[in-house]
Amino acid sequence: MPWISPMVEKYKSQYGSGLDAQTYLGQNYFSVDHSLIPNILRLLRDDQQFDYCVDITAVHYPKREKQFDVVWILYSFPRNERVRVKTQIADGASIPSSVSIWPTANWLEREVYDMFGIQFEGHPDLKRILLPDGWKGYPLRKDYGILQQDQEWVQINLGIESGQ
Amino acid sequence: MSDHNNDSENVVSLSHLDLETPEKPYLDSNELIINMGPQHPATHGVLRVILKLDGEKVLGTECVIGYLHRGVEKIAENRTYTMFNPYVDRMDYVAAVSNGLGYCEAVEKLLNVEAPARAKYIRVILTELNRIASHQLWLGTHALDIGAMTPLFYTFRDREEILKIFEKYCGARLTTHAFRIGGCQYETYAGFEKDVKNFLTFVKPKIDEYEALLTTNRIWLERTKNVGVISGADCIALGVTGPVLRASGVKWDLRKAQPYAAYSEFDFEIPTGENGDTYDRYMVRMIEMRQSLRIIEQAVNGIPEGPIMGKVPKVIKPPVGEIYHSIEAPKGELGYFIVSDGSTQPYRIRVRPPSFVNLQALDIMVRGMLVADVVAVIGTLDIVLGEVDR
Amino acid sequence: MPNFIMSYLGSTVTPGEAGNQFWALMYVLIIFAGVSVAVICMNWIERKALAHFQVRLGPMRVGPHGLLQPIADAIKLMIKEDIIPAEADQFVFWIAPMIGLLAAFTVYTVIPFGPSQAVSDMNIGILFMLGVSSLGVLGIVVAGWASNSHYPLIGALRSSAQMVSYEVAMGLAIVSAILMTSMNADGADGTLSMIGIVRAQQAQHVWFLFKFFPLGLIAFAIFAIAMVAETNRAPFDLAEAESELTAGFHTEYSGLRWSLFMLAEYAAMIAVSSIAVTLWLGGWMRPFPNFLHAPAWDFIFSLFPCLTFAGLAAIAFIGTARMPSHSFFKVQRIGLAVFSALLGFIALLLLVIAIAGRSADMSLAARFNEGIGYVYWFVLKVAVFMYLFIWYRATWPRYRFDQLMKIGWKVMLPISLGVLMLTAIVGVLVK
Amino acid sequence: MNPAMNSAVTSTMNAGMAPIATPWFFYALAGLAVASGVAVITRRNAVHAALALIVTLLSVAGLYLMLYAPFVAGVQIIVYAGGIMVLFLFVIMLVNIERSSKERQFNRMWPVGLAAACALMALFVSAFTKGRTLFPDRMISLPESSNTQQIAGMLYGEAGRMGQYTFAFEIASLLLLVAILGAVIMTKKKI
Repeated sequence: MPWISPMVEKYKSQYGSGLDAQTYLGQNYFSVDHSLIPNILRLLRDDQQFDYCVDITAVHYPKREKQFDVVWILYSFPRNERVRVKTQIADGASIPSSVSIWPTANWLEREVYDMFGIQFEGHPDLKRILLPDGWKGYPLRKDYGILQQDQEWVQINLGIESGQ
Repeated sequence: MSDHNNDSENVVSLSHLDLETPEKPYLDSNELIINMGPQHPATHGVLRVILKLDGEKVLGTECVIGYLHRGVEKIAENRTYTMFNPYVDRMDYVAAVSNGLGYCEAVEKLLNVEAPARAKYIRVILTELNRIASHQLWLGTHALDIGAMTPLFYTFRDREEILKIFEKYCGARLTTHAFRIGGCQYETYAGFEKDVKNFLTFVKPKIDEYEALLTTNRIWLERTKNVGVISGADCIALGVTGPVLRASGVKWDLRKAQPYAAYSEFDFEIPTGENGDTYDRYMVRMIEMRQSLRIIEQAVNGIPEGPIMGKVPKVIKPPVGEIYHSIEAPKGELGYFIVSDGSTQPYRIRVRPPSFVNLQALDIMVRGMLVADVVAVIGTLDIVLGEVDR
Repeated sequence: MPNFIMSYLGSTVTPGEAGNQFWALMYVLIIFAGVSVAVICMNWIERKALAHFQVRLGPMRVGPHGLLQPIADAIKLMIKEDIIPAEADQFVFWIAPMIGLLAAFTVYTVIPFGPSQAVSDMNIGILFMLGVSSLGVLGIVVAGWASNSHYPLIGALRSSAQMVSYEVAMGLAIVSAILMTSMNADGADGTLSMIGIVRAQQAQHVWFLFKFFPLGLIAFAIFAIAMVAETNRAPFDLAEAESELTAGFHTEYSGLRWSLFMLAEYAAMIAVSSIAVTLWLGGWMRPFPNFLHAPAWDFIFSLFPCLTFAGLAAIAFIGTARMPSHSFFKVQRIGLAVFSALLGFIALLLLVIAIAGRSADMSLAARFNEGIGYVYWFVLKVAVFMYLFIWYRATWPRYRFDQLMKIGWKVMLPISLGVLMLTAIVGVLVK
Repeated sequence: MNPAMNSAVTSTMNAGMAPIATPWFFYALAGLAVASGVAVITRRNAVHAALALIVTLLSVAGLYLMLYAPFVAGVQIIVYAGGIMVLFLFVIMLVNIERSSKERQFNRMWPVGLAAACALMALFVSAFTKGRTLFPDRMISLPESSNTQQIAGMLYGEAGRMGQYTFAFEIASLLLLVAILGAVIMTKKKI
């Protein structure tokens, strides 16, 4: 259902179409156009005191033309309140990194890149964090099979025929 | 990992935290790149830290993780909600019960279902017992890393009692899988309250024993005071939570800030430290252990009668939507972001691991410290690699 | 030949000094065997005591209560393959443990177990001891270098820096003890010889620990701390800080070569604590020698060795009784019973000597009783120090390297200098 | 070290002093010193050279013992073998030798070195041939008090009056202090 609050009114007036606020089971979240990303986050951190970026993650919807949902989960210590910011980007598109806003985003964005292949511009050193560097393919995409492995990497590095 | 260049110069740069770089020494000492490799006694699991050293001083670190990556989130997309429950225990295998609690409560929130009062009380008792066990394991290994061998044996002897209670209750000692979505699986066995009460009286003097051995130990103070200092602001900026955050002076605990599972009915304090060094984190965790005892005492005395399982359909098909729910795990804020598409299998489960985010702060805390302190700081961060790599 | 052997028993001078080569060699062999046995017992005691500190039992499987465990370890180490790293420096790799052992054992030529029970009494006893123990550092440095890899090199550098800096503090503490030897009533000159030092304590009717009350104690404390650091033990065991540098300088060693390092370490521990006993705790003197001087007291004190062995026999006997009577334990029960019988027999023998040797005449039994008394008290005091070493290891965490050096140079050195000056001033005032 | 000298030594030995100075002890120690001295120069590996130097120093300490100067022997072991040689090894280990050994021979001063060696050789030969005249056959007077007292007397003076060398001794210690301070300042680094 739509989420009505003074903060939302202010941002709606400011950004109009590019932003809409929902609430589900008592948890409020913004769905934002990916062009607004860096400054909406900065605004939330500076004006609304959402100083703690709990988590950054992504969800893959292969059927939609803008396949990825990138989600920021924020929390404000002074106001003891949580909010989520969601944006949709197409496969292969890149999104400005929020490391300059919250340093914790460094590893969180690296993991999203590692798992989904979403590029983050302006990230200090965007490379894989969990998987080995030479690994090809992004596991958490829906089209990446549960048993699938990067055969070539396995053969070169581990010297065995296949991981299975 | 073959082409991972060893002398990776791009050390994690957190420039905005304006760290003064050490001014150029007179003699240009040769910088040493040392691998505190995956097989190292003090890295609490399979973690590789690449240290850039100038003599003994640490100039910068870079953590190489992923050795224990099992792709839990990918597996989640191919399991039903109930089938995924045991996987959750394998992430932070030291505090498995709180993982289970977090997951079950998240799904209950998705289903808009409330666990019955008795189930909530049982959950609080087991989670707090698990917190004490996790802190005991932390104390043992942390003291061993700094050189004191004896606490390890004391803590493991006392932890054994907790594991016995878990075994009697749900058959498993470590990865307990004691909770189900909607409540608890098993009714408490006959002597449960008596066992827990005996445990409370048994462990209270034991914690004083640890304190007697370490708190006023001259060398312990020397090795932990002003080591791995991190300020409250840096903690918040880096998303560090749990005892590390509280030791830096930020009085924030999810059990009080956003109470869940009957925590609102117990009174307990949240310990905080002043200058966020290893000694404060040690004190915060010791006080937390005592507070957990208080909670368990209140919970055991006030446990209500009644059903232990809420009205949950046989086959769990939550409505379309997404929720984020987090609890206070022993290491910090453990969050579950579940996206459901209405089918019996979750569309996406994202686990927010406290150890993974806390480990990111290692680089700041260790800069300018000596090699011996890197070991102490990894110990005090209390990271479990199962949770870091998922 | 017999008088050649008997000649020594009467003499009151150490064989080395009396030019009696045969007995000097005998003493060298006795001390070498004695120290090796002491090292083996020390190994067992350390593991059991450490275990009981830590709420566990320690080795119980090999022999009754793990008594044969050290022997099993020794055999294992001998059988184990002796790996030499690839481009390691063969010769230097081989000689490093030898230097360590040489340094640890040559100190014993100077240590006085009794007025005439020492290999030889050099008139620069203490100086010789300091010199040789500084050679021990070389063994470690060279071992670190020969292993040709990162961690042993850093470990060797660290431990040698530590030993060099604590040697200074140790030396100064010793100087203040020697200063006290020259302050005896009859104005005799001070002496460096170890037996001379104990004689000085005897003459001054006081252990140097209690002389000029706070000063002796402070010097002793400085030495006690420096000796722990000198042997890389307990709170100062930077070299083998497992959590950082795997195992320090002897990482690459294995099998017998590694056990030589362990032997050298324990021997150095015993040597250093026996020096502390000689200098501050009145070497072989029994407690209250002048205060309780009546012959009755002498007799009671001479009974102590027999009482200790009787006590040990009793413990072993109770151990046998309490051992479960299951057939598995049959061999262990017999083993423990034999062991307790052996201890009982020694206790009996000591009792007989004590009674026979009561008369003050120079009969063989009396001299024997006296000799046993000296050695017993000396070894008892050293044992107390050994227990302290284990106690430290159980309770203290490890110092960081820079803290260790800070204490060595900024705390120990000034205090020992201060104590030296104060002793000198008080000595001049008192005389 | 002709036999006459040796008999003089043994005959005037008083009860307290055991006869250490048997001739073959001297030859063994001297031979060891010379052999390890040569080894120091010839070994390619720096650590081997350092170990050989230590053996030389220890054998010289043994010679001091034979001359009834135990104090000097003790100090020799402590200062040289125990202290300085450890620092030598430190330097060898810290400066990685492979780099320095590869560098080309950078000075071409070998003729000067050869000349100095020949001069030294001439000196030794003359000393050896003249032998007796240079060193009159004095009876070694055995020191009545122990060697340490003698040194103390000379350095610090006995019974109140100044020893001959007290002033020089203090100056030397000042010199060392200056050297230490210089070293510290040169390597001053923000630790």
